Amino acid sequence: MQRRQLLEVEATEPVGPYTLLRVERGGLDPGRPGQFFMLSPPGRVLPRPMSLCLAPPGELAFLIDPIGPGTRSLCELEAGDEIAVFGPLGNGFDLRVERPLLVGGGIGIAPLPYLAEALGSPPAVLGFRSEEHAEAAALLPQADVVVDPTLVTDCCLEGFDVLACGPEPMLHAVAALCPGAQLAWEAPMACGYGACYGCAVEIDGEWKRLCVEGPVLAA
Amino acid sequence: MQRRQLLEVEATEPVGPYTLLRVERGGLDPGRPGQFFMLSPPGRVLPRPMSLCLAPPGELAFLIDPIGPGTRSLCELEAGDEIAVFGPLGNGFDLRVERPLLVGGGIGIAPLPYLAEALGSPPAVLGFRSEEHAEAAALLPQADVVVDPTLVTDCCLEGFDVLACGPEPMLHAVAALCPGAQLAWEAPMACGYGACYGCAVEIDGEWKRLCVEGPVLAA
Amino acid sequence: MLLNASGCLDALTAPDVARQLDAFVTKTVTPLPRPGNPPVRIAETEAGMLNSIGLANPGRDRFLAETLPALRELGLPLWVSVGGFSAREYAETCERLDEVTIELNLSCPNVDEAPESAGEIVAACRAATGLPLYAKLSPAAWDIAEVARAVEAAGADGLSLVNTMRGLALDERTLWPVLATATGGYSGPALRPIALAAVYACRRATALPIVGMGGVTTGRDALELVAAGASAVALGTVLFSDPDAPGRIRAELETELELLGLDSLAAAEGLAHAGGVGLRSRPVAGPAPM
Amino acid sequence: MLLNASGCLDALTAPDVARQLDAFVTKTVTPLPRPGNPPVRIAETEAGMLNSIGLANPGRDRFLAETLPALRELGLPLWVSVGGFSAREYAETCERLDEVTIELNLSCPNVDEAPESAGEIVAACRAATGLPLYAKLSPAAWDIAEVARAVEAAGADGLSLVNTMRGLALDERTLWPVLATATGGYSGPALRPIALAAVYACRRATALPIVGMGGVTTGRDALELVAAGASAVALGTVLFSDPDAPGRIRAELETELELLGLDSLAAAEGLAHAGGVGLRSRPVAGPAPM
Ligand SMILES: Cc1cc2nc3c(=O)[nH]c(=O)nc-3n(C[C@H](O)[C@H](O)[C@H](O)COP(=O)(O)OP(=O)(O)OC[C@H]3O[C@@H](n4cnc5c(N)ncnc54)[C@H](O)[C@@H]3O)c2cc1C
Ligand SMILES: Cc1cc2nc3c(=O)[nH]c(=O)nc-3n(C[C@H](O)[C@H](O)[C@H](O)COP(=O)(O)OP(=O)(O)OC[C@H]3O[C@@H](n4cnc5c(N)ncnc54)[C@H](O)[C@@H]3O)c2cc1C
Ligand SMILES: Cc1cc2nc3c(=O)[nH]c(=O)nc-3n(C[C@H](O)[C@H](O)[C@H](O)COP(=O)(O)O)c2cc1C
Ligand SMILES: Cc1cc2nc3c(=O)[nH]c(=O)nc-3n(C[C@H](O)[C@H](O)[C@H](O)COP(=O)(O)O)c2cc1C
Ligand code: FES
Ligand code: FES
Repeated sequence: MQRRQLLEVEATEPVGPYTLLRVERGGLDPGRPGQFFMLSPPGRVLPRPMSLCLAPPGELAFLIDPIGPGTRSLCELEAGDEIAVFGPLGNGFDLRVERPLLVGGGIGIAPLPYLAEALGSPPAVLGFRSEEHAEAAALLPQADVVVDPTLVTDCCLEGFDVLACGPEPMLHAVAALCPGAQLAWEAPMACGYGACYGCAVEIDGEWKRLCVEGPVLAA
Repeated sequence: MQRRQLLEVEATEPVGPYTLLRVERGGLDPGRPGQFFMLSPPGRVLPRPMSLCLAPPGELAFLIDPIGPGTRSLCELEAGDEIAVFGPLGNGFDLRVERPLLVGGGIGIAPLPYLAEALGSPPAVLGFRSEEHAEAAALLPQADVVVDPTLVTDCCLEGFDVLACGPEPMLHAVAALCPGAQLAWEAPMACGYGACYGCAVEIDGEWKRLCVEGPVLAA
Repeated sequence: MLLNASGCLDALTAPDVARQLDAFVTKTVTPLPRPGNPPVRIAETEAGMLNSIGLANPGRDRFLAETLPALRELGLPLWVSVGGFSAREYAETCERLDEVTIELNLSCPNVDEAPESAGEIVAACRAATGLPLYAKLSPAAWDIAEVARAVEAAGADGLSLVNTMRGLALDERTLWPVLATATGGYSGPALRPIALAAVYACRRATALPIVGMGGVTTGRDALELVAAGASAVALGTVLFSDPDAPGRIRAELETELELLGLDSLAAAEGLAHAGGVGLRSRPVAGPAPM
Repeated sequence: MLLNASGCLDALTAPDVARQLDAFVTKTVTPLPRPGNPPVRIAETEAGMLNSIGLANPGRDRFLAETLPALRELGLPLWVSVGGFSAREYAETCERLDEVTIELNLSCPNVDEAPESAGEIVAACRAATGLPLYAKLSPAAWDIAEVARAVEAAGADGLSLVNTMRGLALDERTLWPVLATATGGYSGPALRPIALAAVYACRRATALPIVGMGGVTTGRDALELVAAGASAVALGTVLFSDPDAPGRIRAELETELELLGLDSLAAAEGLAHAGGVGLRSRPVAGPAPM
């Protein structure tokens, strides 16, 4: 099975301050929600990890926050450009949950639309830094949306099987409230497939590779 | 006087195997025939020296042979792209000649159209490696054209004030035949304005900077 | 021959990538287990990357008991990269190895690497093992050829050239070092001219076979290291962006050789010392005095 | 403070470029005239360039009699780069200089550069002159901070960091070295992370003021060298592609400082050691054990 392909960009669409990058699916498997792909931004040395956001027929779509040279280069792609995509990688969310609640913070919304599809549009809570960022909530129409200074953890998360993705402080807060939550973490990654040991995170007192053991971990 | 500007490309046109790169003139002085400009090819670290080929009103035009990464990058420019151009640089041809004859070999034709204009379309002899290369002779309609194995030095050059540009073996042969000839030489150049000492050539037993003392030297 | 660069592939996690290689080189093994450095451990630069992994490895005992037997099952020739903090530590690990090629990581950031010291480590390991011993050198030496001669005299069977240079990257927003350790090892395309120069210089200084590495991204890059004097090429940073790189580079190498009219990679070995391909096409620049 | 890097500008040929600088640094002067190396002397690489100019210069006597007086007429502060093949040669040139800053090119390819030797050269020059003495070091050292401490102990007043690394490029068509000398000095953007690491390490090792250089192309690059510990920045390779670089980089620096809310370049000095700008915006990656 071919896991890395040069794929054609079908479109790049602004979603609030983010960009939805839609590429043809080629022969790639979209994988499980929470898994990620390594995308090679033109002109950069290393690829960048991106969660799959949506998987319309024949397509893979990624929601990208342009925060640095790699993500900016990805957001500048245009229809017809080619980009190397490698994946799916890592461990996604465990879908065997009874009362799913999706929790997203900022660009942490990225994996949730695909996850919502797999779970039959469960309830969701999204937190954003600003109204502009909150425009991305359009990708998850059923979600309750809060904007800073209100936090997702101000909402009632108890009694749910929480599946969360967002900035680290949010994940720590969610973990404290919901001991059984599944959390999608981030770390700088050079390879995404266990080759570089760059993505080391401390899990149960040991340094492990987030790209191999995660990115989704139980709280 | 501004000598380096970002200029817009007006067109790139194939001329046999070469490309005529036409850029807006901006505030630059086209200089004297035989002088050159440093063009910064996108994606490269160093600029590349190019003789001015033509100076239509409001334009500067360069004839480029794509032989390496820098010249290939220049030939791939498209109308609307921007390129940094610095010049005019070096010493051009001395136009105070009585019986001018232009002699060009291969891409050595590059400075001759602009030179011909300045001298009132004097006679010219051009040598090319192949019929395809000889298509560039269209830029100098009055010229006699020879194609390998015939050499420009097989033509009668004596009795003329020869102004020549071409590959080194040709220049040496011309110099041997015509002691008074003006010859436009080449050397790899990093800066084009005397800063790097990269273009050193031996002149009268001393190493000198071709970009400062030349590129046109008396035989 | 195509290898991975030490620390740039885990054959147990990605056996499909390892199987594209002619031999697999392990991450450097030290006597004691090392967790490695705290994150952030990697940073990208304009033409390369920095890493401060810090020789994270399970230590010699667990490596011998668990990792090595598992690696054997891949059926690939194995190279074990050995690190340490004294000649004795290196030698003790060498003593316990069998049926592998040994690469001595003499450029491990915590080991003093004056020529004598590199030679001493190699000599100690030479006394400890009959296995093939490659000395991996850093380009951060005033005269790498001198180091090469020292390790040759001490009994090395080959050279691995080069390890990373020390580099630093600052965060776009804060001007604070991106890596938790501040500086780290600089690898990738930017290192290529440095690696080529090291291979070229060591080829002239010794008769040892050379594994060339540093910024190889294409078949052309691999070919240039061979032309400069390497007989094998290792892939590092490129594996991170392209796990299919070994197969791709092998194919590109074939095309390059054909274009140049060379009938094998061996025919390209050392060509940069021997007059290049055919006649030198460019005449020496500039007007000769007449 | 913005300077040119030695060997990267001729103020007499291009006075308009030199006048954009705060001081002009001469090409390295050696006791005897040197024609330099045969062509080809320059080659471009993917992210830098190689040069093998070979310290072409008119020699000490003609430099003092002709070049220096002509340079004085520019009215710019002058730095004279001094080279040689023994400590005595360096010291003799220093002795004959006046009203300039001296930069000792300790990384001249033909001079042995073990720490003792760099220290010895500086000590000899210190004894010969009361002028400010900057020691210019090569990044091709296992531990550049050690060299920095040695030259500080020997009486240097400052450091110039860094000179080029040795590099090689092969011709596309022939696989023959592009440079007539085969290897040459590698400069330009690829060198920047190496230069940053050298400045950072020497800043921690000594109290000497540092002129940072290596691959500076933008105001941001200059700012990073200052944040790593430089108090002045020198422009080399960028001058070849952009003779307006000093003015442009100065303007870009202003913009960068404003963006970061810093009110002067001095406020940025050493910031990479001091916690960066404001709070570190990125939390340490990864899940902490809870
Ligand atoms: C498994 C996984 C999935 C991801 N999915 C997405 C996604 O769907 N959409 C998306 O926009 N981003 C996602 N990211 C984050 C994305 O990969 C990074 O933002 C990107 O690699 C940054 O590259 P850059 O060159 O743009 O910025 P850099 O120059 O690398 O970084 C810019 C700034 O952000 C900081 N930074 C870098 N990486 C991270 C990180 N991982 N977390 C927090 N801060 C960081 C840097 O320190 C710096 O201050 C994911 C990350 C992982 C590990
Ligand atoms: C004053 C001057 C004016 C010039 N005018 C023109 C012009 O009008 N049109 C044009 O097409 N070219 C001109 N040239 C030559 C042009 O500058 C070079 O071809 C170009 O710099 C090569 O860059 P590259 O990256 O494409 O190839 P490189 O990779 O630099 O070189 C490709 C191949 O050509 C060889 N080579 C490189 N430079 C030269 C050279 N100067 N002479 C001979 N061989 C060389 C290399 O050794 C290599 O084999 C001029 C050169 C000078 C000095
Ligand atoms: C993430 C990473 C980890 C590395 N770990 C080791 C190591 O454990 N031992 C070693 O000898 N070299 C190590 N290296 C250096 C590489 O083996 C290689 O020498 C260097 O990266 C240059 O090759 P490249 O430019 O192709 O990456 C490491 C390099 C990287 C990028
Ligand atoms: C063409 C050229 C000539 C150089 N000549 C000298 C020299 O004479 N003396 C010296 O100390 N450094 C010399 N250098 C090194 C530069 O001063 C500088 O240290 C190096 O190029 C790194 O800076 P950069 O990357 O900005 O070019 C030279 C560099 C180049 C590119
Ligand atoms: S990103 Fe390389 S090991 Fe995880
Ligand atoms: S090209 Fe730089 S001095 Fe002539």
